Amino acid sequence: MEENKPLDIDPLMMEFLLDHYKHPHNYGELEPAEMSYEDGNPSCGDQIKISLNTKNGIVDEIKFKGKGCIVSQSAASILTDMVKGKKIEDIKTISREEMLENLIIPIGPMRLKCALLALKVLKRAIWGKQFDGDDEDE
Amino acid sequence: MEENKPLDIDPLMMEFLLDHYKHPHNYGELEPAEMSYEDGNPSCGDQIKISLNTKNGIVDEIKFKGKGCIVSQSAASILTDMVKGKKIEDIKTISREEMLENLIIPIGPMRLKCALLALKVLKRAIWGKQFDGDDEDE
Amino acid sequence: MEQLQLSQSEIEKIREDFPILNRKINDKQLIYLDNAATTQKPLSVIESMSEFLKKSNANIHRAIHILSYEATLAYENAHKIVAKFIGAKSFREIVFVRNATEALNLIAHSFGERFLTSSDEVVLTIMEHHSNIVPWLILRDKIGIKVKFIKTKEDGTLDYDEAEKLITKRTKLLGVIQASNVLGTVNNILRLRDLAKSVNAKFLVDGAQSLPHIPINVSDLGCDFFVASAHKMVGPTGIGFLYAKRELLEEMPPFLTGGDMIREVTVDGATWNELPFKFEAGTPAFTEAVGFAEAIKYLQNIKIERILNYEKTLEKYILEKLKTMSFIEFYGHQKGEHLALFSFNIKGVHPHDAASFLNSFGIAVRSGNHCAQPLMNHLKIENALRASFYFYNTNNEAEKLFSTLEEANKFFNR
Amino acid sequence: MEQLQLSQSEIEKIREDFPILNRKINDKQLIYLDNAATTQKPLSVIESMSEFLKKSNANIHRAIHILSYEATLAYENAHKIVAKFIGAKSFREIVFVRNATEALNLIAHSFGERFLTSSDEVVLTIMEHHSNIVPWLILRDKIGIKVKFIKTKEDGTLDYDEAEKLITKRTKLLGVIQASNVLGTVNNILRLRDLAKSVNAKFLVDGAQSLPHIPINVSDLGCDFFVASAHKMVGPTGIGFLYAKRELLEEMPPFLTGGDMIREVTVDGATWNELPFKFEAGTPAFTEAVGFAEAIKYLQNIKIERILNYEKTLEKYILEKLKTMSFIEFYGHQKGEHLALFSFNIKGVHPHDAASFLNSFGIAVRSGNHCAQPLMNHLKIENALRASFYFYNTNNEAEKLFSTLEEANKFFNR
Ligand SMILES: Cc1ncc(COP(=O)(O)O)c(C=O)c1O
Ligand SMILES: Cc1ncc(COP(=O)(O)O)c(C=O)c1O
Ligand code: FES
Ligand code: FES
Repeated sequence: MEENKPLDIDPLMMEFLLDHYKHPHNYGELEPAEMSYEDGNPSCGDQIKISLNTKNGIVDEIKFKGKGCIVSQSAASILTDMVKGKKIEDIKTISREEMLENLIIPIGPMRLKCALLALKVLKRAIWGKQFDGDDEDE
Repeated sequence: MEENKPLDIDPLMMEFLLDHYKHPHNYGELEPAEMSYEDGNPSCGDQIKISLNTKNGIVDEIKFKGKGCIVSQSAASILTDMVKGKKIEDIKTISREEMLENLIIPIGPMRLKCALLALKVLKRAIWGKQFDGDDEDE
Repeated sequence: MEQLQLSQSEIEKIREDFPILNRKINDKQLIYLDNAATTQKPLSVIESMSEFLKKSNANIHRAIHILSYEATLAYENAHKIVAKFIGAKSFREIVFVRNATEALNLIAHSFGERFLTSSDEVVLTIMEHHSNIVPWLILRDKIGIKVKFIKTKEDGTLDYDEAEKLITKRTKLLGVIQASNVLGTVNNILRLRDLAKSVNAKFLVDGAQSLPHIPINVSDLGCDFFVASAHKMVGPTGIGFLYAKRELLEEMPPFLTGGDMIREVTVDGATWNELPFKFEAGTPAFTEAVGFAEAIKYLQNIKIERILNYEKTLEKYILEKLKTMSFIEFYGHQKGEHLALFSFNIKGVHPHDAASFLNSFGIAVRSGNHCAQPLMNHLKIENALRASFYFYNTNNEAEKLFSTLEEANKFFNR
Repeated sequence: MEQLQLSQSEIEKIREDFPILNRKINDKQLIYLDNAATTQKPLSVIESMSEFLKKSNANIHRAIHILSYEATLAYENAHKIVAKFIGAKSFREIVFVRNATEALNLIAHSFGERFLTSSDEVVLTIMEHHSNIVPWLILRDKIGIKVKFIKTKEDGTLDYDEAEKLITKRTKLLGVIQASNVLGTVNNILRLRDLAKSVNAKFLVDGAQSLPHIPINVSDLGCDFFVASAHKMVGPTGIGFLYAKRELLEEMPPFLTGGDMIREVTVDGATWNELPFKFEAGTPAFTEAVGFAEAIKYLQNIKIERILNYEKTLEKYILEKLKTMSFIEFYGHQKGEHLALFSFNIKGVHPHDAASFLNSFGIAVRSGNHCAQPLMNHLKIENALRASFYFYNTNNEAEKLFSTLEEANKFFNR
């Protein structure tokens, strides 16, 4: 087997996420909402729901609700910040890498699913179920 | 794993069996026969049929027929010699070891089934199917 | 006279047999507490397989050459070693499969097909691992049997009163986990056996978690089926076994079919080989059988009784400590016998976050639903941390777990 | 530029990778010619597994700790390596099972249950190994499909004219062995594929004997199913795979059920995990997956094309020689492509006796019906010797086989 050097979450660095977790930005639900989607990680049961309204093709309002681990919930907090005021079209191009970079601290591979759940939910809220955010590993 | 020292059939020693194989004793079939039985080794398809008649509880006539490898066929030739004139009762006590000894040359474990087929057939001819000669290894 | 308890110095020596225990994680010494998922392997097990591959590797059965003979002997011998280890009457009652899961599927398919019809009921416990639930639910959907579950009481033990009610004349099989992989509870198997026998139901014991720790004799136990996996008892992956009473195996139809398990094949049909090979289709995991046999020898050398005693002491020690840690919510361990296996949560902290934190300090625990969702639902927990100990774990390691949990609590719950 | 043929000196170097080839049998150098039953393993494969067990062993999936991550990565990576090796589009199309036999059973059960009804027909060849016959006969007995067999002609090749007649609109699956484990014949897979596709039947290829020797690309081949075993291609026992097109796997119900293959379980039912894990119930043979990946790397390092070329030369050389040995009756090798695999008998000598004789001289060949009784019946032979070569075998070893066969003939037929 090759030598793997898995990144791991340094607990001290986790503080950055912990702040978002304890004081989430954009928490709540928009009603009515132009677009919304809810999904979870089946392996842990954690959930995120994102709802948003647009104006002239731009994200006008966005909120998230959910329960789960620090990584998934803080990622949702960070992602909703990221896209507020952005063109819907530009959200399509947000890559997994970009999402991870915005979490600031390196995310261990066992927590990738946590870190990327919010992005998947957001993209599905906009482009529907056919958007398959999971299958990068072919 | 433990070190196994499997005995093997030395081809030069096989000559003894080869003689029996080429010139089998007691070859043929008794008709009518008081007792007879036919069986085979399923894994190779080889067959042996033994038929015998008794007088006063003693093996009076015995014959075998079959097709198969040198070991199985020569064993049948040797076994039928062994039991001719013996008390039926005494056949019950012929052990696998005794059979093997009478083949003179050491029999490798992969050929045990060959070497013991005739004995099994003989015992079943006398005591019926419930005699389970196979299951020594429990 | 030999001590019935493993001494600290013996444990130290035992630890040297396990190369992985020297591993460093983030410069910290590995503390491996995920033994209920799979255990580590002693060098003797690892080397028995490499040596086999370097010296005797050949396909088994039906060949005349010596390598094949050696492989066949080793393979059949492994059946005998397992048979003896669990008190089976004959090696013919031991069927090698990939793991406990395959053994349970074999039973549901083969026994189910031959012996069950739509009016029959299968009773399980709510503690069962998914592998002893899903095959029965599938069978239910296919042939219409009913599947019923014995619940646990508040104190984490099985509700034996409910069991008495659920088990009726319609019950054709009672399937129970001997030791829970979530709560550590060791169920009262004899009591359950008597319940099954009182209605003439077959009695199936899932020994995946018990066999590594508890002396078992299937003949005394009087079970009809017993299953386990080698990888949970210092043996290799890729092999586990089904024990079943011979009469049952004789009557059950084969499950997987193909080479080695047949006697004769024509274009019209086939007849079957003798036991246990009737159930072992294709080239079996014979290298793994060699490793499994070596694993059992390793355990026997230490003695399962002594392993159990040592782990009992460890369990008591840990339990006392957990009770003093008010930020910990733990499940089970209230009444009756338990393995040194603990499921718990740091209050207010997601177990995956806690597990990440522990991992940073070299401590490997599992977090999740432990393939026992019905039990988790019943207990009303979604996920939990699980620390499961084996005989090579030490008090020191438990201490390190405690102090790191305290750190984690301070960090997450400030 | 690299030679497309393996040179004698390369073979010598390759042989050093295989520890068992140094083994002595009765003081004679082992000559291992039973490769169609199982192949030997290079040190790199053996050590990849011991190293894994010493460093990264942990159960895969769903754990946060690093060992489990490493094990999961290695396990998933092995799927990817197999996928790439056979030209599958995605690792999700690779299901790990114990061996080719289990893969074939999985197809018969899961595909059969979902897609076949009593009016349907499955067409096989008379050359199939029992593992691609018996599961279909069992299915026939259960749901009433018809199973038909394409025979071989006098020259040992498949009767493609008969195939055209047997394959009709009722044919729902055509299952063929790519290379015969008795005759060495390499079947015309593209022609058979076209026949299957002309009636919209699924096309199943048993690659257990072909994949070790012949470059395969399942996408080019256009098959729906492809199966093989690691142990026949310098990999470990306990692991093999099913390749199937993704759409098919999506629609097929799971076969074995239990842990790891589910998404959610309640007492009422279950939903399934994503591919390929939906078909991989319980703790898989992850150590063996590491060894299998290493085996494929080993073969890729040499290059399958060069292995094939070398073996072709060996095949021709042996065939020429066999033709001159009038006391030998051999089967097949008359027309078309063949592996360096020969079934034959010394006239008038039981193959088990001949095999014992060869064994005394250190030569390991198989003797028996080779789990292909329908073919043997069709050829009207009961048993045969089989010498099957691999790339580590040499001309010298073939010579030794010839001279020992001559000795055997002299001894038995004097
Ligand atoms: C053509 C063919 N298919 C299938 C098999 C079965 O392989 P396994 O025993 O590894 O399942 C074999 C093995 O001999 C074979 O030769
Ligand atoms: C109680 C119990 N039964 C069955 C299993 C399944 O074992 P395997 O994954 O080896 O098939 C497990 C494994 O976690 C278990 O804990
Ligand atoms: S653990 Fe569930 S999303 Fe992180
Ligand atoms: S080979 Fe069939 S009895 Fe000897």
